[in-house]
Amino acid sequence: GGGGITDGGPGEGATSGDIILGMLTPLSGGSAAIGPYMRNGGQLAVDEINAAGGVMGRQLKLVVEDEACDPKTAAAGAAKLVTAGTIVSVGGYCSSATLPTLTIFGKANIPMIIPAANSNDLVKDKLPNVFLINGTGAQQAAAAVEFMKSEGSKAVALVDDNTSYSKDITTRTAQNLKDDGSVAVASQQSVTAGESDYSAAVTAILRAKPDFVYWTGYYQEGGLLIKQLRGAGYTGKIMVADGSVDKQLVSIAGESNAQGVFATMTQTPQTIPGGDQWVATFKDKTGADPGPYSPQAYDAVRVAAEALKQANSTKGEDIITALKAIDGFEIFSGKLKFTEEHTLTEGGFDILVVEGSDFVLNK
Amino acid sequence: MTNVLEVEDLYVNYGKVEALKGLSLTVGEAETVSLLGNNGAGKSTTVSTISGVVRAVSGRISAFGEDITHAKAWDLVERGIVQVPEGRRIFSRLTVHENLQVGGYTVRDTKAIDRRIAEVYELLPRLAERRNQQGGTLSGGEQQMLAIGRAMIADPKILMLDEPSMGLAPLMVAQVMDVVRAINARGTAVLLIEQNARSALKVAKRGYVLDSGVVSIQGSAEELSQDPRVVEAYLGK
Amino acid sequence: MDYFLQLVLNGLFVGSFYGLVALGYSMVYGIIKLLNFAHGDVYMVGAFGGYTLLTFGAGALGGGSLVALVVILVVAMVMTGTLGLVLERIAYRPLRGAPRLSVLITAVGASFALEYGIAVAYGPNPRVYPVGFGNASVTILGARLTVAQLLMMAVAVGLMIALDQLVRRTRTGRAMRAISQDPKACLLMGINVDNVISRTFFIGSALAGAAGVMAGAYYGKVDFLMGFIIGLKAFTAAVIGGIGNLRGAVLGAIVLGLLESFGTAFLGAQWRDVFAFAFLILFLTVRPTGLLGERVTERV
Amino acid sequence: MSKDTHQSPPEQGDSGFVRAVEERGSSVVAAAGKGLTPRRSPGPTAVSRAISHPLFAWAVVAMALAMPFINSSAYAIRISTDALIFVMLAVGLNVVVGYCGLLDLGYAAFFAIGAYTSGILATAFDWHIALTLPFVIVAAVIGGLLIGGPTLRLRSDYLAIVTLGFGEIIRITANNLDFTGGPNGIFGIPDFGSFGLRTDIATYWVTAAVVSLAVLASARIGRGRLGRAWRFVREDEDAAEAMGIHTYKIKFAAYITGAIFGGLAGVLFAAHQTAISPMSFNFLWSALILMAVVLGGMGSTPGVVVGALVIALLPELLRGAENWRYLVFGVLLIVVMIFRPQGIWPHRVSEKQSKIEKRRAEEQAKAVPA
Amino acid sequence: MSAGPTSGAVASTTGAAPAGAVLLEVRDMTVAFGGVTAVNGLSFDGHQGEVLSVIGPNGAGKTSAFNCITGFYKPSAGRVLFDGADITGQRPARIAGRGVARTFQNLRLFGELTVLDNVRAGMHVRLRQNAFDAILHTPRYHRSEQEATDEAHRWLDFVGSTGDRGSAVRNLPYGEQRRVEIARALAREPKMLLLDEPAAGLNHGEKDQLLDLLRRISRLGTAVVLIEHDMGLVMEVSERIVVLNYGKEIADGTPHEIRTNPAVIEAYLGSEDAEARAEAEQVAQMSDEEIFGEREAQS
Ligand SMILES: Nc1ncnc2c1ncn2[C@@H]1O[C@H](COP(=O)(O)OP(=O)(O)OP(=O)(O)O)[C@@H](O)[C@H]1O
Ligand SMILES: Nc1ncnc2c1ncn2[C@@H]1O[C@H](COP(=O)(O)OP(=O)(O)OP(=O)(O)O)[C@@H](O)[C@H]1O
Ligand SMILES: [Mg+2]
Ligand SMILES: [Mg+2]
Repeated sequence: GGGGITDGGPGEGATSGDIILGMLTPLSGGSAAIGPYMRNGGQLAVDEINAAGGVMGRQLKLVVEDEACDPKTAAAGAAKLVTAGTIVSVGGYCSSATLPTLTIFGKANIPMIIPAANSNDLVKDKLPNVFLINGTGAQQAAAAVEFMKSEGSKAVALVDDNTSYSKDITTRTAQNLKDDGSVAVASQQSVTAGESDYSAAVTAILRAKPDFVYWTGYYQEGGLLIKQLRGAGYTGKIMVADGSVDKQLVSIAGESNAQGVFATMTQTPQTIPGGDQWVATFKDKTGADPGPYSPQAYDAVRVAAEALKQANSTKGEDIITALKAIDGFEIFSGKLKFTEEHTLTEGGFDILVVEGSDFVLNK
Repeated sequence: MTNVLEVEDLYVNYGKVEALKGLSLTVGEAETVSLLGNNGAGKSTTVSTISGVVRAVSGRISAFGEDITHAKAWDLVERGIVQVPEGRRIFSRLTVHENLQVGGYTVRDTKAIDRRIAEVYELLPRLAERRNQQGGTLSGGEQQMLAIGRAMIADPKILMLDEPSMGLAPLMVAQVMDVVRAINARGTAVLLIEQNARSALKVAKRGYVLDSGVVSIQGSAEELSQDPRVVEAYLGK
Repeated sequence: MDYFLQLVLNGLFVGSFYGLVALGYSMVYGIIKLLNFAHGDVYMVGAFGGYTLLTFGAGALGGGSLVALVVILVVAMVMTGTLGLVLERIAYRPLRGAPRLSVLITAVGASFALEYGIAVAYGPNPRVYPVGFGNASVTILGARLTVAQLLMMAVAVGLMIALDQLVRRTRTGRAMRAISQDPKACLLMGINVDNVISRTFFIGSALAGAAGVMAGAYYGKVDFLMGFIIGLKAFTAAVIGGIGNLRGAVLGAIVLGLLESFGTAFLGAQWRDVFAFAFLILFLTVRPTGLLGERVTERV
Repeated sequence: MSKDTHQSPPEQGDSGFVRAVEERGSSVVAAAGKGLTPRRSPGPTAVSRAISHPLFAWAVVAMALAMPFINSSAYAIRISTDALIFVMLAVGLNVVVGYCGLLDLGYAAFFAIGAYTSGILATAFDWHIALTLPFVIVAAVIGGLLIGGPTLRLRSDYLAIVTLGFGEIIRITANNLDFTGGPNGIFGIPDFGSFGLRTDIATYWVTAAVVSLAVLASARIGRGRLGRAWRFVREDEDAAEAMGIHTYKIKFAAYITGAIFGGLAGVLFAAHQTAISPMSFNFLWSALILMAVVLGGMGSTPGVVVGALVIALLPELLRGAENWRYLVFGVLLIVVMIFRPQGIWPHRVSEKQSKIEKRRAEEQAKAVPA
Repeated sequence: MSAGPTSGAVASTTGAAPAGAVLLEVRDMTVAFGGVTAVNGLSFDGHQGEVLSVIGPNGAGKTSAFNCITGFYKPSAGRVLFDGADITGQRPARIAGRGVARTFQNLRLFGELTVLDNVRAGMHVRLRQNAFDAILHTPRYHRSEQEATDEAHRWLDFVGSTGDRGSAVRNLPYGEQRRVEIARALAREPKMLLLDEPAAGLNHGEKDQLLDLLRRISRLGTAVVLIEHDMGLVMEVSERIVVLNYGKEIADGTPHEIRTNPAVIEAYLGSEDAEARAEAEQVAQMSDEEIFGEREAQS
């Protein structure tokens, strides 16, 4: 990439050889657990597509760089991907770490199909090259409020972990609830990720006497929070957001405590009928269970391939045009069509519930 | 008479500085030997090397017939070789009493420690007055007394004092010299470094004069106090 | 339930838990003035050690019974204690006499090494303790406290008293304090400085290990970064209490715990640490040597 | 010797640093029970003479500026820019810790203040980022006054915790407030402009220029009257006071200077990252900056620069290693420190004998007529 | 404004300049630490150009008194006036700024800094140069740096320091360090110089050199206040002697008066047992010889 010190842009992409898809995902640091899940998902898609003859007669190649959920590391990773000749970026997990990469990919006019990070800030500046295929905070919040009302809950407590992803959902949920008016926001708490003791928050929540608690952080803390809520005698309903949808939540909280915990989650193979087929192949191809954002990463690659096919070119502009044009392409969360600000028209959020040791679709 | 301490041909360097260049000396049983010399002559280096705090480049040190050239500093105290360091090195945040107790670290028998502490308070009443004051807040002289007292608690077989009279009032100097005599009288061999040659040579039986790292003059106290060079340099014209 | 009392109890519990870690921190800190950033990670290693023993060794001890937990607690303490020894030997001792801050580097280095060593060995995913304390709880004037919490508070206070006595009364304790002031003079007192420092590290690290296992059993989840925050808290507590002062360390920890509990209650959890630290800063400006740190008129 | 006559316990009068220094002074004497004959201080070898030559510094600057011609890949430019910004932070903290001996564990706070001030001004009022500089300096100074004012009287360890707290307060506040953009922070921050070049390279050159000047400035202050005063305070506050030096004011000067350096580094960072968020200013950052200073050699400008480059680039070079990354990093840190306890490039205490002799000669000459 | 001693100032054997106007006034100063009353209602004067010695048993309160005068301790009662102005309880830097310089009983040099830098510390407040001069290397900067260096050398020559001036001061022998500390204090160009046991740890020859140095200092017009336990030195150099005991003044007078003052012998020179008396007489006698310049070896 980018020879010469004057502009004239890298990222035109080589016209032969493998087509490089770059993926930023946390491989070190606190969120390191997610990295492999996403990489496996992406790799699976790449392998399948290549097996089917690749795109434009060329093979796809997935290059993964560490994002560490840290802006500086992410930016450096992005630059490295640019230098490596990335054609389409199919990564992005932590919103605040993804933000600084937007301009880097943008300047190299590399389209970004962001599988996990879903903060509306990502699309706020209406950058042409940024597309989100994960339901946004707004959509998830809407789904959550929907369900709270259907459950006839009166007082809701919202708890986030002070990260952008999580705070985004709580603030929007709170907003929607206020606008709607039928359900009160009893208490709003932010806990610090990485700690173990949430008794202070729990006490504050219980004091507000909510009948419904919505946790929008990740499963590590979510598990503890549920455990401590139940331990402190909370008997009301609990719901978690997609970041917490993982077997581990149940084992951390303890099965008894976790029974009946709801979750807002975009449709994934684990939940949609016939999905278990995909899960099986995933297991046997990658030798590991799919985890959070495996499906989204898988989809990101497929969408990228689709766009390349339609564009029949590796030029950024062409791919972007193709992405805009996509309509009805099947991904797990439903038929894909991007809105004006390049987000999913259909968030495709379902409600899951914990039964036994895992989440299942809530009937 | 047998020597409790023998130093042979000792060489010590600090980086480039050659502090000792082939120094030899002996201390006999229950004998008081004084070590004179200008600033920088190597007196402190000598005792620090004997007590294992500074390492010799070459040479041999033996005490009670055993080679201790490479013995560990703390181990030497166990063997009864104790040093009152230059500049006192009081534990400034410990009380006077605690300082004395630490002095008896190697003594297992707590009774004995208490007994000796009592003795020290006897000999140096000012310390008794200050027993609960923090070492660091003592006056210069008081600290010097404490340093000496602290060394006594370990009941040394060989006691090395590095300029014990530094910062002491004349009266106090006399007292401290008495203390040294008393210690010596108990059969402890004493190696005494002094600037105050006059009083040193009164207490000591023999003496060495160090000059830039080697012994330049040695002899009995009388001989030394007669020796014109010594008189010239250390006793005043 | 009595809200206010509940806040106090929460604070006391969290505080005494910080205290467990702060004790070891303060000991090591007191003797060689080392900002031991690896301390929190020794705690983390302890938690993982306990986890491993429970999962693989528990069978031998008749399943995940609480008896097993106690046995494993001891084993884990020995393990982490030894880890402390090794750390001191390879990472800290070679830097005696180097500028004090140099040791800070090796400490942070050790911290990274431990955290990511575990991350590599166990993978980045958190692990869940096979056993735990039940939810059995007592109610005091309408505020509830689980038996486990009471237990851990008792342990913290007990250990504090024991260590405090050790440092104040015993010969070794005096040696420790003396070393913290002038290691060289200590040699001349016949104190085997290295040996005493190693012992201190052993005790301090063993304590951290114990805390780690308890944390694992109580909270149920352990992960390779769990030591980082608690390490900072321990440091903070140790300093508020008065550096090197063990009673102070635990007292400071409890103050910190209460601050956090009330900070959350009054300002919301996201402002908790701001509240705690702001208070701390103001406090130190009026009491510059911490809660129990002795003040001495300077001698010049 | 003074090594032995240092009576007042370090815990009292002097900063812990003085203790460190005092210990080092007599490190010739074994602290470990077995005495050790002191290793001779490294005499000026051909190499050390070459690198201590003023021209060497300029050569380094020239190399830094020429970097884009050597490797202009987006990645190379990006990490070099990051590294340079880190260098600026390190020399800034070096003023506080290295020169003045104040242990600051919250230096990232000033970095944050700088980044946010310029970030907000540049986005909310879309100013050119260069225009934000004066405001950044003001903000940094205010920050320094606020925290330094009440706390600089504290002893080093207590100062450490207070600064740490300050760092956390700034970060969390930025995370909780709306006008700072909450956890997502500020994004879409403009760069300095492209001057018809590739923007990242333009940014690199601006950064390189600013940082070079900063390094030069910090080195020169360190040698002047103020710099000496800092060292006096570091070595022995009482003695400094006795010489009529208002130690509190001097410490303040160090702290504020550090704050300004940090703030300016923040501007560079904001312009380079285009998006800033609280997690870029967490405690780990403060720790890393401090490590750069100590690893390089406290009080030694070239050392600190080297240290900063190591700390900034090593993890990046180990990027492929995933979780092994920091494992290796940590081990390397320990190894380096064990082999260079005083730092990679320690500050050499000595004035060139030749210079002295020359001045002596002139001096004598002047003296005769008098 | 070339400061520093007029080079070539050498020792002369004629007595020091006659005492001038009052410079330092200590008025019933008291310092108490918890139980201990280190200084107890102490009052004395120091005159311009005078060499005044403060002696007394260990723990009598001499150093504490110094610490009060120089602002390191806050007196719990009483006042200190210097050059007409009340300096009670001011911070050390301000007092030093008024022209009071001191040395410490336990050397307090900047161990890690070069000998020259140590002496430059004394000039700090006088150097005309600011941070920007330093950054921009203005002519002003070069000038003041050069002056500083020259002056440092002059003072080091003045105190007769011979060691390497370009390397860390802590590597010098003890005696050298004592000299450097005095040079540092002199570089402050004080009206009054307070020396706390400058002769401690010096041997006979070096004490003679110190004696000569003290005389040359007072010839510069600097008043000297000296704490010393070496009677030989004290008796020879001082014009007046103040004797403390338990924080109180027990005598104030000329060396001869003091030497024969029973209270002083009782409290300080000693008289309990024969041994001590002998010792004391030794001292007294020795001083006599030196004062009346008798040259006669004795054992
Ligand atoms: N830590 C050190 N580093 C470098 N040189 C040293 C050190 N300690 C002592 N020296 C040098 O070693 C030589 C002997 O020093 P030593 O302290 O033994 O002399 P001394 O006879 O005790 O003098 P004094 O009467 O002043 O105590 C001196 O030249 C001194 O400068
Ligand atoms: N900070 C302090 N706290 C408690 N007591 C103190 C403090 N400073 C001094 N003292 C006590 O006050 C008395 C006077 O001390 P000072 O140092 O003034 O004596 P001095 O005359 O200098 O004695 P020396 O000749 O031995 O130096 C001493 O008994 C000392 O113990
Ligand atoms: Mg000596
Ligand atoms: Mg004194």
